[in-house]
Amino acid sequence: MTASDTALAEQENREQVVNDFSITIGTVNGSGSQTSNLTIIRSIFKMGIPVSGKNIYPSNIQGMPTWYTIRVSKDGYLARVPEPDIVVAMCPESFQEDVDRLPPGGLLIYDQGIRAEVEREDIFSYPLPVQKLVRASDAPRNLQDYVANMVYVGALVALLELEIDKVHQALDFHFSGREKPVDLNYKIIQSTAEWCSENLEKVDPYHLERMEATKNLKLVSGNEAAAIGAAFGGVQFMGWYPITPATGLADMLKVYLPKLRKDPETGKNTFAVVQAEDELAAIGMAVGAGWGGLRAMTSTSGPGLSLMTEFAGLAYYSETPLVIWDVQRVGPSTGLPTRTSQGDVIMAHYLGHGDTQNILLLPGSPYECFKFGWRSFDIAERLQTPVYVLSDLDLGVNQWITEEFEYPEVEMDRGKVIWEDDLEAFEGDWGRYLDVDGDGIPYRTVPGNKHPESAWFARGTGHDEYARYSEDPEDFLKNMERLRKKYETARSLMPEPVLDEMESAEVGILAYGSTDPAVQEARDHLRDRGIPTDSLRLRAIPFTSVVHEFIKAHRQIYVVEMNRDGQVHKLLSLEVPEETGKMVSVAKVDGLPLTAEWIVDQIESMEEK
Amino acid sequence: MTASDTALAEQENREQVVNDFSITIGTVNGSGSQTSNLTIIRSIFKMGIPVSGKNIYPSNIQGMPTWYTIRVSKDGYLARVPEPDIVVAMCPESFQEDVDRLPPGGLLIYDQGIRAEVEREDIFSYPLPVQKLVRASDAPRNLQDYVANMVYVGALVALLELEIDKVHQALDFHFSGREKPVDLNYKIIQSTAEWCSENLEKVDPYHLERMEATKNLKLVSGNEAAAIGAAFGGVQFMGWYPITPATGLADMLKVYLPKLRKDPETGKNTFAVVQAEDELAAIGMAVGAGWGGLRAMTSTSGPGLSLMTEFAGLAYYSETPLVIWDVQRVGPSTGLPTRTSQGDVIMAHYLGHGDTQNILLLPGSPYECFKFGWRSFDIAERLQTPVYVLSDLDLGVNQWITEEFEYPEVEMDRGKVIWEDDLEAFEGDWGRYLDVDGDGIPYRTVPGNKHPESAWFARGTGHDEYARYSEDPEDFLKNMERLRKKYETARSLMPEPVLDEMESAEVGILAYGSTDPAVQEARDHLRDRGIPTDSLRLRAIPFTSVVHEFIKAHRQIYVVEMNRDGQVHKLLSLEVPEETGKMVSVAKVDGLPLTAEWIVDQIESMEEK
Amino acid sequence: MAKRGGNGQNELGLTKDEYRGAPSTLCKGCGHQSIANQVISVVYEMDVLPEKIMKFSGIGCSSKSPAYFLSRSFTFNGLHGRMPSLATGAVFADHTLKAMGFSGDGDTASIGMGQFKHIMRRNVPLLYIVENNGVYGLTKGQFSATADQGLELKKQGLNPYMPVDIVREALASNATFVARAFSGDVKQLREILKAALSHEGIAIIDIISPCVSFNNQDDALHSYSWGRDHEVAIHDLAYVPPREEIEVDYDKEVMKKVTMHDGSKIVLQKIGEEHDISKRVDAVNLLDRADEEGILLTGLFYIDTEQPSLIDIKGITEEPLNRLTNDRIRPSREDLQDVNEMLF
Amino acid sequence: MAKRGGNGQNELGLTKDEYRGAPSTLCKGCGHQSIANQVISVVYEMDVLPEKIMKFSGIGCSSKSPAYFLSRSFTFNGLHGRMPSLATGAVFADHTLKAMGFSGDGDTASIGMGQFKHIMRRNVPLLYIVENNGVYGLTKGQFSATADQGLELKKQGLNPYMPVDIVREALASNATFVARAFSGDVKQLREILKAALSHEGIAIIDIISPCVSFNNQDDALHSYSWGRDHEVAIHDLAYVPPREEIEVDYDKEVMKKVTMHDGSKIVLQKIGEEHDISKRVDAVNLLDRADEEGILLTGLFYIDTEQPSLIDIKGITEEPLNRLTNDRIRPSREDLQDVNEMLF
Ligand SMILES: Cc1ncc(C[n+]2csc(CCOP(=O)(O)OP(=O)(O)O)c2C)c(N)n1
Ligand SMILES: Cc1ncc(C[n+]2csc(CCOP(=O)(O)OP(=O)(O)O)c2C)c(N)n1
Ligand code: SF4
Ligand code: SF4
Ligand SMILES: [Mg+2]
Ligand SMILES: [Mg+2]
Repeated sequence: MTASDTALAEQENREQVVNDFSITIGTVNGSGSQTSNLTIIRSIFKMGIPVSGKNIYPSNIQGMPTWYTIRVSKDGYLARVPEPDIVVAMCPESFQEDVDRLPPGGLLIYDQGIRAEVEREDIFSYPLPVQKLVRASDAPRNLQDYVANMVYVGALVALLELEIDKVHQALDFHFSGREKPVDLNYKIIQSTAEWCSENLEKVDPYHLERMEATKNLKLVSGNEAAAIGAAFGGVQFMGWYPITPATGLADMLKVYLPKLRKDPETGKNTFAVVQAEDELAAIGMAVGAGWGGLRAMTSTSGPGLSLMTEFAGLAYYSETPLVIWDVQRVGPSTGLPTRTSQGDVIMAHYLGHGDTQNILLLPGSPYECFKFGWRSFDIAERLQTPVYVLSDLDLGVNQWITEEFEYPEVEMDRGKVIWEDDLEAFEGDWGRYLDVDGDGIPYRTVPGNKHPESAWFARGTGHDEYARYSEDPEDFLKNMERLRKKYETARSLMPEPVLDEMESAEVGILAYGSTDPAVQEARDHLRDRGIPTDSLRLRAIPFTSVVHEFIKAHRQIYVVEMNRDGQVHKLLSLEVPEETGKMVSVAKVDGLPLTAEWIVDQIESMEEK
Repeated sequence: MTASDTALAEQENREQVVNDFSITIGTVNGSGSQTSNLTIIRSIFKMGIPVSGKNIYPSNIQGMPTWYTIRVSKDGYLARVPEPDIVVAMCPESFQEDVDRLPPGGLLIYDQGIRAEVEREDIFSYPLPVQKLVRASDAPRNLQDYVANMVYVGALVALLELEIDKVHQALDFHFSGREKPVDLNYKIIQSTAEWCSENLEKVDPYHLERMEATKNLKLVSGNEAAAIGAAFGGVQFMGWYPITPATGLADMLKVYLPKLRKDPETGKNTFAVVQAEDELAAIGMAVGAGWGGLRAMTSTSGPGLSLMTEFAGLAYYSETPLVIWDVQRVGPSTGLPTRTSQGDVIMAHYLGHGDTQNILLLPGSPYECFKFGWRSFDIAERLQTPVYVLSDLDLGVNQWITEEFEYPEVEMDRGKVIWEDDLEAFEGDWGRYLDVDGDGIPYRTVPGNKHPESAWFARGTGHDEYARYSEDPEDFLKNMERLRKKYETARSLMPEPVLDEMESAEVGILAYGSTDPAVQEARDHLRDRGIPTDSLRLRAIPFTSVVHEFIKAHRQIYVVEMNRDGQVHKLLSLEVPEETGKMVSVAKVDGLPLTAEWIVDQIESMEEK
Repeated sequence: MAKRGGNGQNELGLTKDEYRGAPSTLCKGCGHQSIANQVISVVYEMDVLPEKIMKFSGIGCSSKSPAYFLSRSFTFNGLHGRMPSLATGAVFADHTLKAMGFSGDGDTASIGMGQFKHIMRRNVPLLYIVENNGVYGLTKGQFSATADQGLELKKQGLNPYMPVDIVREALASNATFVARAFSGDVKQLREILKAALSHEGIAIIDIISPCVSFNNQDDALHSYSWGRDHEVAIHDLAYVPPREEIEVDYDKEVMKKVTMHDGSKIVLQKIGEEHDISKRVDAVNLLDRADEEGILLTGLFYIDTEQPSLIDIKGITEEPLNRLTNDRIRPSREDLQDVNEMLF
Repeated sequence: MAKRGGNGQNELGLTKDEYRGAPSTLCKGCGHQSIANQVISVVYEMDVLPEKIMKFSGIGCSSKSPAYFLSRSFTFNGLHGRMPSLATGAVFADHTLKAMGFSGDGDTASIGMGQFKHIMRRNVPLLYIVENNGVYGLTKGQFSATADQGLELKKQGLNPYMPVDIVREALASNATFVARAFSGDVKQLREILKAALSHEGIAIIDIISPCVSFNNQDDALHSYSWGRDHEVAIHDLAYVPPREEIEVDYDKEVMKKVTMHDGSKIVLQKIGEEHDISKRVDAVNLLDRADEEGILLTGLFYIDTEQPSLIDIKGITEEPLNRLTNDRIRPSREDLQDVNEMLF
């Protein structure tokens, strides 16, 4: 009655598949399925099993197909896989497509309200009487559509042995302990699980089993981690404008800052978050605040970054510190606004007309989103320049496993800001753009300084070392050379890349950001196929000497990234021109996170040549 | 009485210097000196002598020092030279500085109202009683300040033998034949010349002498040439916003279009020029017009280009033809708004977030401004993409010698635009983004097409070949690959570089744009010093195979450009990575046009190594 | 009007279906959907060939909606807040087409404020619809610049800022056609749309269009129920197409007539007080009183049929510019010779 | 006021020279210069320490001018049209400072329209001066958005567009202090500047400020002579500093008093008709009549001292944010422990 007999026969002797499969859940967006999906991934996580979840959603509010893919991996491989082992088909529109995705022997759980029976006989399939189960529950009328999604959670409890107390824990977290919604949802999960146990015969090989692999770990999105990081980085001003997928960062700041950053004495805010009218204003405000001596930031995505170009140039040239988070989505133009990419690297690096060179930080995990969340301010204020943190939709929006956040190991670095007393020490020869220390970084004062010599005139026009207007060619040259020197100084402040070596590796993989899980998994497969690799995960531009050494030390370097043009490959080619012959671009962007499989295929085929 | 005796003694036996010197005229801006300066350079030009003029002016309307440097060169060397042989000092504020610029033996002409006598004894100097001469003239009171500048024109007539009938011709041109101003100015020039002949004894060696070197040539600015080119290119829509130094291009369009582009039958306009409220709107209008099937353009400079970033990405991705003139000035940020640079190359090439690759044209003379003025439309419409024409302040604003403009040698190419009848031929299978011909360029329809299948939905979001919204990864990949293919197709449409060879040259100089006169002069000097060179003047990006071959064929390539970061050097390194070892960046930007001397020094010192 | 061809065909022989678009992906009940439906009806009823229309939009749910109607009309769904400039350039391509712009309150009053104000100043011939729901629908419900001061939304908290009033802005900017409608009142909306489509210049319609997903609280301005309970029309507005005669019971006492450039007429029947639609300051007065009384005042606030449109100002050829053949846009060899001679 | 320290020193012991800036590079006779001079006088007379002031500007001749006064005040001369956002961020740095913004009509009404409108909506505590000459001075005289319709300039031809009226825009945007002045009428300008400097919120002053190089035709709005001949003040405005008493001859019949947050007062003496400066619609009425009569109406059009400023709205610490020490802006180890525990 339940699973297809043919498939059953074929798979009869197949081993059980424990904690090593991928689930794709197809639902209608805006229907509340996100709560169910999060409940599932969180429950698995609390069972101690490495898990990742990726939301593949349309640029739309309600009524379109949306997919959530969960990967469960006892080995800790958490990259996206191209096709699922299990499909939960709850969306009428994508139903057939979703069913077709399953490989033979795959498992299908579906709403029999959409289709009474499915044709494929090479898969295991369980129909769920969703409507009936919902009606039987005591969910109020107006919430029935919403809780319908809990039915498939219940099915996984019964069929995959998802532990129900973990499910309760997940619901409790999701609803911040509010009993009513927790109970409502829990009940229907429970009743569905019971119905399944009574009515479905488990014939497929897929199981979840408790492990100990997630102890002391957390499940969090990069945007939330970044917001927490910024809060501990002492952010004082945030100017932003809504845009997918960066909005979550501002949303989370608005959650965390009031909790963490009220002045204990007065209860007043030590920060301000302003929703601007657009991105030109968002960055403009941040530039004003950064110039004023505040830890200032803004967050955006591609189209917003484009609009920030002119202000980016002003910040670079007037030497104003601020932090710009670019949670990348797929461009060019509006592109695929709800899909992930690493397509803004070149743009961010050169953002602004004329000769600009910007500092980029490249977090590869929520842990680094947290860390760069605070560290970016230290770097920006030390260097008196905008710092761009390039996250992406996959990292920013999806739930990733992370270690607990560690308290910043160093004192806050406010850079070379001088106040009334410090100015005295200059004995009248302070100049805003004087390179006193030979590192290209001058000393700066900020408004409110009451020393009569503290004020200076900030501008985007040519200036001499005393910030006076100048069109003098020598002044211009000198200033630009100092800026170049400052960029060299920056190298010493950049987070070093993360290296990983394998025995007798001749080739290196150089990657960055959210592709890390896919890259690390690919390396294991490659090793198994006789191609051991070392890896370098880049975390900043400008590059440090470690990058040079890594490239020099290998026969071949594969630069893996999620864009069309191999953007970091290009920047590396410019950085290490003598080694371009050995650097190969492995680049692709189609909106989906890279898979290990694709990376393996690319590198293997090139190694075979 | 007039020239310093010491200098005289030292120089007594010196040869006469004929048609080979440089004059710097220091005046107060907004005082009308521009008319005098233009009169001088035009008169020299009409004497048949190769001449160039460069205006070094402040970002200001009235009252600040401004310089005009005129180079006279019988050999046709028209680049800027670092220091003048002759100084005309009419500006109180810069007087001393200007006098100090002269080398020993130099010639000074100055307003004795500023300083009665000058101290330097190693130069020839002639004081002019400017005020007296003006008062003596019959210029009306309110124009006396203005015509005061004509005094130094008169002095050059007397002292350098500037021919007075040519002066008259120049005035006549300047005032479009209006007798009154011509007479007024001419008279004071004449009376000054007479006064000089009577009161000054010519002791210096500098002379002008009639030549035949400018026959059939014209004197014109790049902006004016570009406007004429656009008019002959059939420009139909121009959206712009004032900005130095691009404003002149729009100004000239407003002069030429009403003359050239009224419909002969109806007297109505076949074009529209709209001054937008800012650059976002200027390019937005041009994108709308280009999409609508018009030959559309906009012009701007650095800060405006920054603001155009988002629309640039939309144009690239929606495949909308338009032409964007960037008359470059010195950035980053507001920078030196009245000084020249080639600093926007990288930015323009990658303009837009996500993976973009833009087409750049690089005119090196007013003749090419004219030519690319029309040709850019053919390229943009053929490729259905924005085309960036990168001029600069020196080329755009200053007067350059040019050959007469030649009528476009080819029919206008409107690209793959299809109308009602053409659509029939597609038999229902026309798709806006279908690559029918395998060149990456699809067919397009434009509004007004009355075929019921002609309409399509233009957008910046992901789309399939039929312009339908799509988030499908395959559609996205395919579309982006087609765009890449289109970029490859572009190579065959680019203007080829201009090559020049010298015997037994081992090294090549690769340059572009307005640096050409300096480069060519430098090559002669280098040859004289034993370093013969070949040269390639780049005229477009993407690069063509000629560029590859040129690089391959030489031991060393010097890439000369006017920016800090060696921007074309970078793009070349990415294009020809296997040859980066031999490519050396010779780059500098300080606001002044490069000099041959500087190029020689750079290359010579590197060749010596 | 319409149904004259039989089988539900209009005078052009087109059925209403031929005015539809792709299936909508808006939320069920979204105010924007109702506007889309009315546009379909109006264009169909006015016997306008879909190919004679161009549509433009920015970014947002409202701006997405042009995909869901008139798929036989050329459309450019551009950038957030930049619909006006796109449309300004495009109207020069073929000025014989009708141009319609669709925008949201975020798109127009937040990021797009500058372009919104300037397109009015230029009197670009464009029907400009602001689908106003007080929030950014597509990015999940943040306050837009038209959100009421004091509005409280669950996820957003309280809005502390004064709202932008689209009608006031249009009046301050000398727009030549300024109206407000409510997407819950389709009868009036249709008439206003028709009138606006006949206007030769910029026609601004602020349409209160509830977002059922993020801002539809009964007590708040942008909701259906508030609109239904508080809508007051300034007048009863009827559109009379060019060829039709105004019905016999036209009463000059209570009725006013405006004749449009295309010969159509707008007939306004007094409801409460008289409102002179040719006086901007009267409109401002009305708005102030409406704010005080807490009502949603709808109707045509102001019209000026005298100002030249941008197309007139630029004096371009009768024939669409994009149809001009190469020889008409490239001057002759002789012309170039003349230019060469004119140069120094 | 002032001169109290003797030797031309004010109460702070500073001479007027200490309020000056770099030598001006504006054209001789430029209206902007006169504004610069009045700012110097006003700040000096009000005994404000220059270090307690921040200045902001965009790009243009007007925006350059902050270099020519108050060189002891921190200044940011930013981007064209973007002064408002720069200032909005910066006022959070040290909200105890007075913030002054200087912009031009091109800077504010053309490219800057969006930011201009939105800074008013947020009631950012900023004295925002528009030095309005109807043209782009620095780029040599093109029409700006405030140029009168029909204005004809030699190089530019005729302006066909309706002008943006800064005061109308400010009223439509609910700005909390809205005034117009004329840079040729320095007495009134000074009083208005003082009043605006005492306002806690956005204070918009539209100052007609002739460009002698490009737009100073006798018969045109933005010229000196037109201004001199056509200026009509709504009222006689006097600023009374916090500590001073209003002179005895204060007559309630013809005088109105507004008390500002800092205790200073604005005293308005009726000239012609009564104008209620708390009613926006009255101001619009005045403007309409002024346009009809062809006069340049100056004075304080509207004031609202009740709306909270953005600083109030955001509830930030009394102490300037940029003076907070590291320990006050980085939460504790324990806080991070709590956060870790709160995460799933
Ligand atoms: C430059 C840019 N910034 C931000 C966004 C993200 N975004 C998309 S729609 C939108 C708001 C739309 O609001 P509104 O115009 O009111 O439309 P609605 O969805 O409410 O109909 C925003 C901010 C974007 N697409 N582009
Ligand atoms: C983005 C950008 N576009 C254009 C310019 C060129 N520009 C400089 S000043 C100016 C106009 C200034 O006009 P206004 O604000 O009225 O100032 P005024 O000079 O008249 O005082 C323009 C367009 C610029 N600096 N930046
Ligand atoms: S989110 Fe709001 S505006 Fe968007 S479609 Fe849904 S109801 Fe309409
Ligand atoms: S050009 Fe006009 S605005 Fe600029 S300084 Fe001169 S007079 Fe003033
Ligand atoms: Mg909205
Ligand atoms: Mg101006």
